[in-house]
Amino acid sequence: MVVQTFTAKDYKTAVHNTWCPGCGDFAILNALQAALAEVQVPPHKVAVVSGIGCSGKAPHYVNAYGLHTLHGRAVPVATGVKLANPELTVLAVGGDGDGYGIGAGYFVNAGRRNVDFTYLVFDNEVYGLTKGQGAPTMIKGLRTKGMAEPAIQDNINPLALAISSGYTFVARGYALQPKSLAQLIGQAVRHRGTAFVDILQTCPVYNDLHTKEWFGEQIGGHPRLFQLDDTDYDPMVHDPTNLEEVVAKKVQAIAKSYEWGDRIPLGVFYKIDVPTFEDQLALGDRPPERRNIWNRDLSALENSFR
Amino acid sequence: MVVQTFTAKDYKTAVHNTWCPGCGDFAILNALQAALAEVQVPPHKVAVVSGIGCSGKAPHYVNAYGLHTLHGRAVPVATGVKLANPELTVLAVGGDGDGYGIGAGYFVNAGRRNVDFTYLVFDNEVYGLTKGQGAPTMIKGLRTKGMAEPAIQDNINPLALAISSGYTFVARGYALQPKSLAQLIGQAVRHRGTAFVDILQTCPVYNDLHTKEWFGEQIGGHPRLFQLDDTDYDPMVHDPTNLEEVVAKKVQAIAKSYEWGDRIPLGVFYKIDVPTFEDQLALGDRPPERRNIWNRDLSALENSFR
Amino acid sequence: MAYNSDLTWMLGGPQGGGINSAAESFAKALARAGYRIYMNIEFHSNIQGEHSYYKVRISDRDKGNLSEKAHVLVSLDEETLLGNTHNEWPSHHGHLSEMVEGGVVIYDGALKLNLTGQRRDIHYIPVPFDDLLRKVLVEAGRGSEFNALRVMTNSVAGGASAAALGVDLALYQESFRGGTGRRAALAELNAKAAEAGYSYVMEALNNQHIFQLVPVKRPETPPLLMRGINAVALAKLKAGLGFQTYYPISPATDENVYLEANARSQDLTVVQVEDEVSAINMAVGAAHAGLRSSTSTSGPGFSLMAEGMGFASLTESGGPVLFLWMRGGPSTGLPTRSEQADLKFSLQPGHGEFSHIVVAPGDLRDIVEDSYEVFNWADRYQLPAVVLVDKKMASFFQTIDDLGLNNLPPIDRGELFTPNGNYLRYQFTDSGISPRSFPGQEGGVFWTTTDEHDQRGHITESAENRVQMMDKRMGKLQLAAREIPDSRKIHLFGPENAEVTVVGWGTTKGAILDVLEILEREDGVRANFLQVRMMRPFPVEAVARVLGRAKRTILVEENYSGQLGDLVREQTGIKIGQRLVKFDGRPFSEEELLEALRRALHGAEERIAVTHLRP
Amino acid sequence: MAYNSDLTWMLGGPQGGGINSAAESFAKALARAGYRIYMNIEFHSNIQGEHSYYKVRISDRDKGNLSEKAHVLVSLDEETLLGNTHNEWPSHHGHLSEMVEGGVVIYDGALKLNLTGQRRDIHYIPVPFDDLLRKVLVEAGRGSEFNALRVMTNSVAGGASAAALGVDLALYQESFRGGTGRRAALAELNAKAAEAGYSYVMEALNNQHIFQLVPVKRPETPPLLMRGINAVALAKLKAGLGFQTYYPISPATDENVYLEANARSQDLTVVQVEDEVSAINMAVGAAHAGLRSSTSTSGPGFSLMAEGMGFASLTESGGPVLFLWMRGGPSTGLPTRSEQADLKFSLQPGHGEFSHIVVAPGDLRDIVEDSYEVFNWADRYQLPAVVLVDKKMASFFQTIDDLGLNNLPPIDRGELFTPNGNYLRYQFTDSGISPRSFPGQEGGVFWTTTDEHDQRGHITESAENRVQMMDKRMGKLQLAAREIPDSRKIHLFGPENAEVTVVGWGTTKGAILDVLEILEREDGVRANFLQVRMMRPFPVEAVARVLGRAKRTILVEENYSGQLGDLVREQTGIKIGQRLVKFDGRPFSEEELLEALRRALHGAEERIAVTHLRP
Ligand SMILES: Cc1ncc(C[n+]2csc(CCOP(=O)(O)OP(=O)(O)O)c2C)c(N)n1
Ligand SMILES: Cc1ncc(C[n+]2csc(CCOP(=O)(O)OP(=O)(O)O)c2C)c(N)n1
Ligand code: SF4
Ligand code: SF4
Ligand SMILES: [Mg+2]
Ligand SMILES: [Mg+2]
Repeated sequence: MVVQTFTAKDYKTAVHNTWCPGCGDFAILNALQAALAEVQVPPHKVAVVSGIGCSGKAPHYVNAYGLHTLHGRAVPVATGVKLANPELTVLAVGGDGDGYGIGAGYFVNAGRRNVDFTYLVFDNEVYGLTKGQGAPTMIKGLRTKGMAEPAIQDNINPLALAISSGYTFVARGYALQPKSLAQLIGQAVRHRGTAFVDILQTCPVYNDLHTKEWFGEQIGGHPRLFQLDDTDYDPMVHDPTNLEEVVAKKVQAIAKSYEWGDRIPLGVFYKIDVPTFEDQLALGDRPPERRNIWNRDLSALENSFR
Repeated sequence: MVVQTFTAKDYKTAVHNTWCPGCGDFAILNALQAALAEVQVPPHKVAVVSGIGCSGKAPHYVNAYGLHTLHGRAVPVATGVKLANPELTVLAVGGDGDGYGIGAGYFVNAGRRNVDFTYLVFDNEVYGLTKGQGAPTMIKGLRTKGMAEPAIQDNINPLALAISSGYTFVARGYALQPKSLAQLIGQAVRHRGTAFVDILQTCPVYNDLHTKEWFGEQIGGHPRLFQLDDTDYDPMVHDPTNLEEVVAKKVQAIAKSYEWGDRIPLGVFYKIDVPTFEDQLALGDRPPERRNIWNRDLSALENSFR
Repeated sequence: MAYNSDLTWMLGGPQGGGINSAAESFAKALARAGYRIYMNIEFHSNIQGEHSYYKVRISDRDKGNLSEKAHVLVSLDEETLLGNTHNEWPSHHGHLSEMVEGGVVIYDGALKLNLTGQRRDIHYIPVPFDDLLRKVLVEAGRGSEFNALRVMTNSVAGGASAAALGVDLALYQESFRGGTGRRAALAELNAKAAEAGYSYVMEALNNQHIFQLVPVKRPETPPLLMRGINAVALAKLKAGLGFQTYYPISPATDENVYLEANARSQDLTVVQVEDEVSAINMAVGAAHAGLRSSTSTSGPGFSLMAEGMGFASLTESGGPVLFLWMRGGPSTGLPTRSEQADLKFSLQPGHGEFSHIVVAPGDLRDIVEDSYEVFNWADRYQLPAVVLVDKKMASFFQTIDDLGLNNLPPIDRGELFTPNGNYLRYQFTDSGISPRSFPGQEGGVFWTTTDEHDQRGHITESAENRVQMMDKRMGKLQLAAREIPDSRKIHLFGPENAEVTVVGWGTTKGAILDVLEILEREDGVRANFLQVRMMRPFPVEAVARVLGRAKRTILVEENYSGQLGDLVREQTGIKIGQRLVKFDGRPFSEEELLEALRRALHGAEERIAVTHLRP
Repeated sequence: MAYNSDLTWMLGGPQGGGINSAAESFAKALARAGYRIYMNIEFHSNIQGEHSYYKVRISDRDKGNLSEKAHVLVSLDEETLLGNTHNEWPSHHGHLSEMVEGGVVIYDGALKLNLTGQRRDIHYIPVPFDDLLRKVLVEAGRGSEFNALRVMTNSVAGGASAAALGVDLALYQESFRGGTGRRAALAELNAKAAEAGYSYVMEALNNQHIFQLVPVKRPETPPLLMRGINAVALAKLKAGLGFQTYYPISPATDENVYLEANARSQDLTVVQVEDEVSAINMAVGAAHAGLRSSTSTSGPGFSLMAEGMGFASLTESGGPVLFLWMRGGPSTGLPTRSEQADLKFSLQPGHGEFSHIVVAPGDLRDIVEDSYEVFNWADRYQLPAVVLVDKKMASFFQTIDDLGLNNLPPIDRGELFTPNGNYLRYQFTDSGISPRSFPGQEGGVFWTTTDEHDQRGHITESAENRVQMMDKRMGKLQLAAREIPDSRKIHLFGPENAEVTVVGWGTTKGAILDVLEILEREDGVRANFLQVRMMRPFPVEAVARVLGRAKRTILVEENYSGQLGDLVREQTGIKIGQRLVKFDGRPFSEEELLEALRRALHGAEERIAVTHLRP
């Protein structure tokens, strides 16, 4: 057993929390801190980067370098932080509006890049901080108490979108299952490459459809939420050079991601180990001060113009 | 038989064309004009909206209302045009960089909306007009003559992305098969809802990998490109209220979209008929002048503040 | 006892805890009773729990701003009274310091407060809101509905406030009557709840009114009690708005939500989009297609529209009209606070040189006129326009008798084409305006492009064409400057030959006008006020004329640098002598502005930064 | 025959048809021979086929701009000579009008041209480029390689040009020698091809040189022949650039591609991103994480960065440095043409009020200094910065002996933290600068947010904190204004007590300096030139000092409105008397500027718009 130098407490701050009482974000925050403790990365080697929204406030509550950036831009900023200093453990966090609405373009293109960071989307199906409008995961035809009319736009499928975009680790978690969520986040953090976790999050103030009770329901004797881990589902691409296996696993994961309603799978849907963007750029793990950039001799370059 | 009031010629302009000799865009343009003739919509009832790129110049060569807009913004602009005047036949056209790079966020979110227009992406795998950098459809590891190094980012799968985003008509065409492309565009135009066609396009100047010759190759006696129509593949969701069928057809289409290499399917991958965004807003077909907006009586609204 | 003609009532509590409806319903009751109201709310960028408060100024005459002082304060939590201590650096110490001597503090009796060490010159009255309501309900045989009807503690608080302010109870109770449906059914219960609160406080005050609002006559037609954000929406509807896009953002959301709620009945298309880039581009598409289109946002969203502004202007799309609800910047900044810091950006909101219109209404009446007429200008000059509004304008309520929606000029769509067989969308004309066609019209097929283009709308890099097209597009701004009368661009309030000229724009208007009145009355200072209402095209001559003969000039702005001051100097060369600025996200109060103006007048400080060190 | 010390050679042909390499290799040969070069290219936003042309000014002295006139014109197509007739409104009528009397036109003999009706005072020499090359190859026994070696027609054209310009053939041939590998192997063949062209033209001219370039000494070390875009890249590398993001856009692409090509060897991370929003945000992330970061774009991309600018500034990220390669605007505009129209936007590139630095280098030497030192300032004052460059600077080549990369001040990363157990990232200090830590450093954990924040970087809406933070951030701009010497902000060229002061910025510098020399020489006008090089913080006193004592002032800008003129007036109150503007996408030529200045001097026109009615 590893010696536990850090406990979840070490990743907490004393900052006054402004989330609503009962918000699912609290549980995600705890799971995130538990996951960091489990991975045992020192707080000062962690950077948590967020967008704007209720969820965007998370970094303030984590004892680690915290960048609470712009709405929809957590992913590019996290990419910049990681590429600048690959020795850091970087997490991007944000809401579903942040990630799949205004951030959709960055979401898609980050999938192509596969920089080594973890991206957690707090998916409450609404724009929380702007008072409950439907977000891109709000299912067409549904209407929460904050909405004037039922949604007339279709919802996206975040997991299928992620796989179509090239993500190398694609998972779904649930806020109110602290242990398995912490464990899932831990896996995501350990994954080398961009690890994406869509986290079903309750918003007691605006989302009165998919509530703690709804998620917790038993249907026909089965809990609505179940862990893929408990089935014989295998998310892993075992031979990344085997294109057939890659495609088969992608298709399997996408098919699985469409299961929704009475039975909702949680856990890792897809995972493949391939070189990261940094690997391909041969950046190594060097922080800025250890790059050979501070005293360049450019005479050869200059002379090439003679 | 319908009387042919309009022929492809009626959709042509005399504008000096600045595409490179041999560019696949010429063929797409012809197919588009043939498709309009086949649908028999009068030129002044058509609006062609494009982004920026070589492909973005297309509207100038079509005799129809033409809006050559901003890089990556063809889709929102086309949406605005169509919603303002639903009686128009609206087409958005643009490059793969335009649509899947800078436009990825709009691509995804348009899928959710299902406004009735056709979106044609001229997919040459490169940023043509900015001199051949790899675009989001450039396959990782490949390198064209315009690139300094092989691509280190993964390519997206446009069709899978479209389906994950909610598009109701998803297809793939090839520039240099004029008849079947025209026929495919015709189908797309007739589809009620957002119809998306990824069109494989040759760029003789920058893409020396996926050339006319490559696409035209026979492998093991079979042509590389084949029509789904010629197989027993059925893209159609027959009962849109049957969620199981919907999911099965989506998954089937996504699986099919991953077939690439020696055998590349063309044609319609997925199609579902559901109400459009306009239908749900009950906009009807009214052009601006026929809306009840020009002389509103607002006394009741005003008095509600007393 | 003398009557009070100008009292301030305040209500504080946690966000999401119901203070909005409590304050708004009480104010509405007073408005219907004949009082004139000016009220505003301060709140955090938060959903539930952070401190928020309403300040309501009640008078027998129109007021254009808030007073610093409060006569009656109703508090639903501890923080309203004592401040927030949960932060490493507490951001405030409660509102007690704002109370006038002898003021009345009413607080929820359920709170166990330690008020030792606090001011002793004010009255503290703990009122058991819940208990009083429960008693009323029990008496009415509806005790079991307590939870469902708990919102009625608002009426208890209202009654308590009426007592403290010296408002006639019957007058207040009257406001519950006359509704329909559920409202009517609850009228009597509400009246009883009000009475409970009223009696409780009167008892605590030994049946002696501390304040006594001057009696007023109940008007035949109650006035509107309205926020700027709704006035904007109504004016836009009147202007024929056909297409509105938005992405949620404070403080623009309320305008968008209001329009959305009325979309189907008003044949209006409202689209909630994925971001502000989409919002503006979709609106440009709709404008080209012939609908009057608009989008409403605040700073962060507007920053994302920079590219779209150039697109709209270069392609002469005739709109959209952007409503920029300014909030505390830069970046995400202070999302729920007010600032006038986006003026400069709105004048050049994107790369390159292009023409657009920028107006800045100052009060409800301006808002209606500007929000309406800017659509005419956008069509007439075929360009996009920006209306500068701010969080204060979004959230303040004011009484006004009517909006004048029926006295506006006719809708003018500008020059429209007639088919001639060779239609040129960008034809060179003497005026610089090329008649428009809209997609769908026969004979009107056009092309447009964000590249420089020829008269037909096709790309050309011809130098000659370039120069003509730039002259054409930029010339439209001069045309607009000539055609739009000065009376729509500036206002001069007060005597022509004043000792001092105050210069300002936007929502400081109400405060400035009220304060100048006080200055004249109390200090004998003859001042006038130059309100600049049109920012682009800038009324160069008109402003230069007024400032040229001004003896002394003082700029008032709610931003850091005094942006209008820079603009005036750039355009006229005139440097305004002194700048009073406030940039803490809270609008000038009457006292703050008065004090700052006095300080400016008695000294020669070039810049005075006013700060509100309260919540 | 007298020698010519200032000749202009021109090469025109279809885009993608090889004129770039032909012109650049010929110019390099002349530079190595000892001539000083200033050259620039005009081309369309197109890949293959549209008209493009290089103008190369060859002299024995440094020139800072192009001349209108051409002495020798080499044409590879018909359009170069006769214009484009394929457009509804042809955009030009060819370059023959630019030829000096007696000038030499060399064109591809394979073209069947009808030159009747064209100028008769110039020489037309059809040269069969292909045939001449084929003959050379056949003679060398390599006739079968014609297709592979066809690029050598460049050398034929070079030889032909040498003849027409009166350049010593041997001197030109010398340039082929001394390479390695394939280059060396082809040296003799190239020399022969050159000779073939040379002889052919000499024969056509009856062995009489029409022009004769003054002989020069071949320098020991050849000069650099360099574009601004490469000078920028080298300066950035020297400054310790660690992170560059970009999205392809003209004319910034070449800088990015050059950096990308050298990324691995320079330990530089270059990321081609999905759009400019990503470009700036990623660069901000890298800056916060401790790398010097940058992104390069042009107007449309910069418009998309508005939100990111506020983010960088509010969070004091210490960078990124943005290189804004201005092109013809607005919107997509004239993507491959030059304009100075983004100055105003760069000064307020986003909503709200925030501090950033804007510099505008004027020539290669300025570029190196500014591109380098702005990284020091970004770190020192912890803010983002913009370097204004333009398409002209991107594409012109000039000879320069060296860039002075080794004479730059040391790298200064500003104040860095020392762990003290209670680190505050945004600590209030006297200077306004809070020592920085970078993620990964022990004891340095910080938070930051785009909301207004406290010293620790946590959200607060406290009014008191707000005021202090605004003062801190905006104060850094004043600090920078104090610390950066005037010598980096403005330059005054020419006599202090001149009759007229020309005011300008950016790449008009070379033209202005050259033209003022001519004005003095030919017209006896004693003029000086105020170059404004730092735009924000604006050097108020320095500019006011110079302009305050100027007798007469003339502004020169390559935009529509004279943006610097507005800025000067806003900041100093001084109105520059006359404005010479050009906004057709083509830089001022020497003759145009000279003529416009003369016209200004002889009249009192407030605004003179200069147009280049050629291609
Ligand atoms: C450019 C921009 N547009 C809009 C906003 C306003 N805004 C703040 S949070 C938010 C949405 C939040 O929804 P989500 O991302 O789902 O996060 P949640 O609050 O639900 O956690 C929006 C639209 C903004 N801050 N910036
Ligand atoms: C905001 C913005 N960024 C960058 C550009 C430059 N640009 C013009 S076309 C283009 C890419 C074109 O590639 P693609 O969309 O694939 O179209 P293609 O030319 O291949 O048809 C880019 C990046 C631009 N016009 N606007
Ligand atoms: S609004 Fe919803 S998501 Fe936001 S803090 Fe409250 S409960 Fe949580
Ligand atoms: S660069 Fe490629 S895509 Fe563009 S016009 Fe030329 S061939 Fe076509
Ligand atoms: Mg959300
Ligand atoms: Mg492309």
